[in-house]
Amino acid sequence: MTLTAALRLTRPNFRLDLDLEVAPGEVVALLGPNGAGKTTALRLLAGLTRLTEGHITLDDQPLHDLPVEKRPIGMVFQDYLLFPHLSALDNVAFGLRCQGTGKAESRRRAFEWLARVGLEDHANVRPRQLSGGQAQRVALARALVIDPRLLLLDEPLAALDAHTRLEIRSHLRRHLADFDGATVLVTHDPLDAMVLADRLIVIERGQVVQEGVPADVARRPRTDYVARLVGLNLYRGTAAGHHIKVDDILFTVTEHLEGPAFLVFAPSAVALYRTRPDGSPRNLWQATIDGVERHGDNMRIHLDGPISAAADITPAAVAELDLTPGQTVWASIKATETHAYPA
Amino acid sequence: MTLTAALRLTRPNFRLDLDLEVAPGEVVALLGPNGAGKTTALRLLAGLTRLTEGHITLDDQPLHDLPVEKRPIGMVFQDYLLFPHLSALDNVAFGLRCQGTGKAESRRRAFEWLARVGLEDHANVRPRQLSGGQAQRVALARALVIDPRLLLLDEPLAALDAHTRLEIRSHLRRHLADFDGATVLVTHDPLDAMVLADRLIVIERGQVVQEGVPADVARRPRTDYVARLVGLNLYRGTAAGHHIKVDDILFTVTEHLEGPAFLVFAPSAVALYRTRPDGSPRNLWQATIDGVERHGDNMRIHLDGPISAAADITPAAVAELDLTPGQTVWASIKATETHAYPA
Amino acid sequence: GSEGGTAAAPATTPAATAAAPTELTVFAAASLTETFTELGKTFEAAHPGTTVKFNFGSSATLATQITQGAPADVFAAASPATMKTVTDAGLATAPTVFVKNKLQIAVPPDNPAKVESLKDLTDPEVKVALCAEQVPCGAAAVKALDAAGLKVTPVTLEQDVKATLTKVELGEVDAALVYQTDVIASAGKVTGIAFPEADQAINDYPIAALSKAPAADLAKQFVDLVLSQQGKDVLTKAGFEAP
Amino acid sequence: MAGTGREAVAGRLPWVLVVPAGLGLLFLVLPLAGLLVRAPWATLGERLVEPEVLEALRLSLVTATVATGICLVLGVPLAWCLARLSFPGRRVVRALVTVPLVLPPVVGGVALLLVLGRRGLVGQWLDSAFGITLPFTTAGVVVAEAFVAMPFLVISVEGALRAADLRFEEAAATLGASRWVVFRRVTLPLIAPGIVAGAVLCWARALGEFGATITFAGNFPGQTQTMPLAVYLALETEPEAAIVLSLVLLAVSVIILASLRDRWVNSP
Amino acid sequence: MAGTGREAVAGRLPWVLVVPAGLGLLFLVLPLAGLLVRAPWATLGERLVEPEVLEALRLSLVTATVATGICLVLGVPLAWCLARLSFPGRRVVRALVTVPLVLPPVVGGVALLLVLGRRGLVGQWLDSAFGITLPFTTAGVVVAEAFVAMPFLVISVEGALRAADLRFEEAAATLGASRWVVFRRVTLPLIAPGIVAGAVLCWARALGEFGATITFAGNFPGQTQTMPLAVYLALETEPEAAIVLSLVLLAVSVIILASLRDRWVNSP
Ligand SMILES: Nc1ncnc2c1ncn2[C@@H]1O[C@H](COP(=O)(O)OP(=O)(O)OP(=O)(O)O)[C@@H](O)[C@H]1O
Ligand SMILES: Nc1ncnc2c1ncn2[C@@H]1O[C@H](COP(=O)(O)OP(=O)(O)OP(=O)(O)O)[C@@H](O)[C@H]1O
Ligand SMILES: [Mg+2]
Ligand SMILES: [Mg+2]
Repeated sequence: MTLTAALRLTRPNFRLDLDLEVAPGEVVALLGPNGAGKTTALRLLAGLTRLTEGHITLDDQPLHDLPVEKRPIGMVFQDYLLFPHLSALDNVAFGLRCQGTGKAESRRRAFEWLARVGLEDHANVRPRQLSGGQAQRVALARALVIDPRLLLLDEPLAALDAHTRLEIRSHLRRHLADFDGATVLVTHDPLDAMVLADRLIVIERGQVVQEGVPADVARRPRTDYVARLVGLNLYRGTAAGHHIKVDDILFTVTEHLEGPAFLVFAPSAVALYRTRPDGSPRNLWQATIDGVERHGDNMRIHLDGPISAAADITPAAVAELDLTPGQTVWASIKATETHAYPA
Repeated sequence: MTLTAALRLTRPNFRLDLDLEVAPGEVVALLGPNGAGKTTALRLLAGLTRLTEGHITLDDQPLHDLPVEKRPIGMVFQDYLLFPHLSALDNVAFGLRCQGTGKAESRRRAFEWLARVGLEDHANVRPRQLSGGQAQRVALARALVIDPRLLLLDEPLAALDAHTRLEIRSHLRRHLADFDGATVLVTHDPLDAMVLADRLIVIERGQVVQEGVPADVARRPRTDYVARLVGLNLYRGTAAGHHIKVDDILFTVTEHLEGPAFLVFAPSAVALYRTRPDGSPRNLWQATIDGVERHGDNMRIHLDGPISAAADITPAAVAELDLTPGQTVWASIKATETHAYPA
Repeated sequence: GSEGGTAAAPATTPAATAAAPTELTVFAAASLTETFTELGKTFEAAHPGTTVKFNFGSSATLATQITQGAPADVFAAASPATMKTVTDAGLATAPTVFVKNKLQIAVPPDNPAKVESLKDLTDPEVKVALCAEQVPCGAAAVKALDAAGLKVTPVTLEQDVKATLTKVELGEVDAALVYQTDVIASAGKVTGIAFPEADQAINDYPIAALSKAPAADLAKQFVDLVLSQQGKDVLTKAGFEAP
Repeated sequence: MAGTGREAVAGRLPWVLVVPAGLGLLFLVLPLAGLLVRAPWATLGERLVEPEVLEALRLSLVTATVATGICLVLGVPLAWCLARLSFPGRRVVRALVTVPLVLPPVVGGVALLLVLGRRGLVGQWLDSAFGITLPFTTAGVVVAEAFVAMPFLVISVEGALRAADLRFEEAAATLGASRWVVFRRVTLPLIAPGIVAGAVLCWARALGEFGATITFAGNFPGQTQTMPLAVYLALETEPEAAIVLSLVLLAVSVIILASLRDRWVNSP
Repeated sequence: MAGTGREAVAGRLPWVLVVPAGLGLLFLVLPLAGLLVRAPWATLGERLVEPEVLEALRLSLVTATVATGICLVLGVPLAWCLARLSFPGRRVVRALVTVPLVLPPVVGGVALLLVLGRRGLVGQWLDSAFGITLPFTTAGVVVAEAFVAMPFLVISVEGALRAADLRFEEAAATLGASRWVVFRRVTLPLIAPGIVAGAVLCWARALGEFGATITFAGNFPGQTQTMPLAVYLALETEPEAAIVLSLVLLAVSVIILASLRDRWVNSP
């Protein structure tokens, strides 16, 4: 086990309580809403904030007593924190110089990394003259060049444009694949998390609410936050055989379950009707339209009613059904499009 | 016409040349790769950077001669720039106070806006104690509360978590819908651009490369950057009737065109075969696998060869075909899955 | 009582005008601090309702202040040269020498260098402090040494006699040439050694009532007091010599 | 053990910094120890009740505080202009600001007399037009102290302004703040530590000011005789008393600074 | 017309800042004008070639520069400790640093004598152990100047340190930089403007230092007689000469500061 950490922190308005195990070479993504404590967790791991309680062990070595600079870490900050008085190249070379590498060699390796993030042309530029995304790439190179044992990434791709993001993401992936240390990645972007991480830890208000491999988390969200993140409608109900009762609605599902259970389905699987349909779908309820917005090529309809749900339908269908907020519609979902699992 | 601007700026390594017209109530999104000049364009509009040449006219009033503080603008910076010595509430109230609104009234309205962005609990908190996303929401409220005639947003949603992003996006949408001023929005996120903007302007290296309504830009990208942004493979070739010749490959398409033309298709529409298939797809070529990466639930295969392309296939298919980098495969695409338009 | 400001003097502040008859301003060299403060008390006792304000400082500074229009009535300088600046500017006439001051060799009480005469100061092993030539005690020291035909290499040329004395008190130097008055004022922290050549290098202290004095009468009376026997008693008690 | 002010886990103390710091402190404090050893403690109580001493102390505190106020009002805007405006001759102006720093204070006093004295360039006009004479008045003490102390404030504050992040000021401008509002509501609070440091230097310099004061304002007890002047006269008569007076001035100022500065410095 | 240093479109000049700034500048510069008017220009050339004047000028520049060097070496670490370490008694230490600011310089000189003089607490040991005596030597001048000028540096730099963004230091620590490396390679460059400002104050104060120098180091031409001492003595006999000497000192220092500071200040 490379990294074992029990992170406990108490602030007047906030408590963090997070147990973390990251195997060598594994990438764990911390997901969570704004203010959940993701950055705080990274700062605790880095030693920038002192643990109220708990411990951090890396490669069987206690880390929590070491000062920041002795920890074999690399960190990318949410707002980059490039040294304003150093060129991009010297920013990247900084960590190597701290490790005692010679000036020429440091610069050579720094330049190599700058080139990897596509900024060889900006080697001699001061951070002030870099665009946001360029700055973030320099910050990434700066953290990676020192070959850390534990890599801490605070939203490393947030400011990148779609193209660069793809590229840097695959660079990052490749590097992470070669990398035999532990990586903890904070991100908001489910795609980043899915692509980069081997395991997800979702925290809310400082507490772990779900943990697992990305596909599993994506298929079986356990909180509203996760459900929205992966774009599913999530409900908690009571199962009895192939039926789950959510509020007053009885859903038929394909799984056989007993007791408290979760039920999910995709917005795109929801069908809407102006009048009560007479078809095969058994899961049918009456809802009020709360809002309509564009969502990619489709329109997303927010439904209120006994349960609230999102439904994605084509703009043509919206026009045809003449859906407007406040209107009452029938929503239905096929049993085969639902997924249920124990709560 | 609310806003008419001809923005020309020359820097040693960078030239910006951008003509902009934004109608009252219209939202124009500036898209472009890192370093394209998006932030620079906003700074020119705000008066934070001086035009080398050109003009800015808002509501028939020349704006380019006005100092920053006299321009009726609201701006959200890429890195927020909340005043560290003021509470969140006072940050939001700042602009109102500058307009001469009384202290109590300013705070009341500021609090209203803080509540709208879901931060009523953090009114008295200093920016240093806000998480990244919380800070961005405060910045947004600070710019919106002063009812600007021209709203300048530099990646207003970049740091928000998926849930908040959705919420703030719809708040923003609603506010922008009520808003009769012009809005210029800089973003990397195609979804944000599609949802929020009435029109997109794509710039690269300081020059406009494409302009149009979101759906049009999404369907008919004209540069690699835009194509990647909207997730399509894009090629430039020469059309003759239902055929387009790209490099040495002759594609059959449904459209009838003559002369230079663009051809696009989705990665998910590409089929891969280990041996030359004998089926109906007419568009067939031999490619080398350059890389494989997870992409959502599927795997994305990067193909090299006469033309480079991305193909999305299921993990099961990857395993079955035993695809590894360096291998040669046959790629095909149905004519009905392509789209062609004049270059 | 006395008359107010003369016609030649520029208008004084209202406060000054009101207070003029009962307020006397004396500019005096810092070395006169103790004696003049005492004489001032005597003067106030003799002139009920009158206050004497002193401005003690370096004679040169006081002279500059007076030439720049300071509202002074009496100027008592520690050297004829500074008084000359004032008389040259036409601000005082006929200064009178009211006391003289004589040099002594000051040594620390334990006299580590065993100094006994002026000649001992020429020994390079003896650290000597003198006043700078520009200030009266320095000029006097030069005169005394010239008279004795001796050449002394001091380690420092101090800006005033008190600074010179401090060096002896703290044992930084083995000997210094200072005024007799300073030796007396140091109350045993230094020992004074008189030497015959001192008589050739006596420093005169002139005093004058200023011609534009706002309180001319009082000024004259104060000068008279200083020159009186009563004044002499106070001054000689402090080690000054009568002229 | 020492730790950082922040929440971070403390590392090894950097002796290469702590050792010279200790030496520096020793260098500043040892002479004080010398004074303390030498001071005639027996007479301290008696000194402290002398009305003249209290008067001089009060005058010193009042004039230094007023002078600091004047320096803040004139000096902070001057620092702002030097840091934020570009105008022809800015280099020259910046160099001129340092003049009173280098001028020996006594010469500074003479220069003030030449300009503001009763017969000075401006002074004679002030006198004839308004009946104001500055020399030999308490106001004159304030002028002399302000003249000598202002550069300390201007230079400290200019340094702070240059180090401050301009982008906050840009953000304020986009919110409609005029330069003055930006200055008052954004710049000032952001550079508060720099202003406090400058004001402390300025106040302390004014409190210890001697040469320009005695030359320009004279040495009248109760009116222009500040503590340093009293110390000077005491040196003429009884050096021990001078030490006691200095220690009194020291103690008072150190107490005031220690109680005020920590509050100001920690507030933002 | 004036404009901002940045690329932004210039707004209306904030007169509420520019007017007091102008007044402040006038206040600092007018006395200089007085000196210039009064100076005996005829004799200037003749003064300038006097070897003693040149000697005093050289000595002033050398000692002030060396003293500033010492202050930087000891004072910057001290400022760092005050700003970045929290240890019991920090308030007291911070207050003690201001001591030499408030101490009248002559008393400061006496205090130095009491400690470092031939019979001083430390001085007698220095003398017997190493045969080092500081009073009446050029080294003594440097000590006196450093003692008086160091607080200016310490307080300026501490202010700059407190205003600096700590998070850059955190970023450096995560890259493996020890506190010393953080200090040298991140903190120092970031607070360079503050250090320059502090060094300017310190140098100028050392250059103008008079009381402590003459008291501790004495006054001997070529060895301990700096310009302010020469000026003071000249004031005793020929005030005009004193004005000329002051102007020479001023001109030299203003030229040096103007040429150096703009380079340093603009570099980061
Ligand atoms: N220095 C601080 N002092 C006190 N409270 C803080 C501090 N920094 C953050 N907080 C609070 O701690 C909580 C967790 O903050 P943190 O920055 O870890 O959130 P986050 O998960 O990184 O959010 P985001 O996604 O918005 O960056 C928040 O409630 C925040 O307000
Ligand atoms: N202050 C500056 N001085 C000189 N060059 C600059 C400055 N700021 C930005 N640049 C350069 O100008 C170009 C445009 O920068 P800009 O910040 O406008 O990019 P952007 O489109 O906002 O990028 P991003 O998406 O990364 O934020 C870049 O090449 C950048 O390096
Ligand atoms: Mg965060
Ligand atoms: Mg940008």
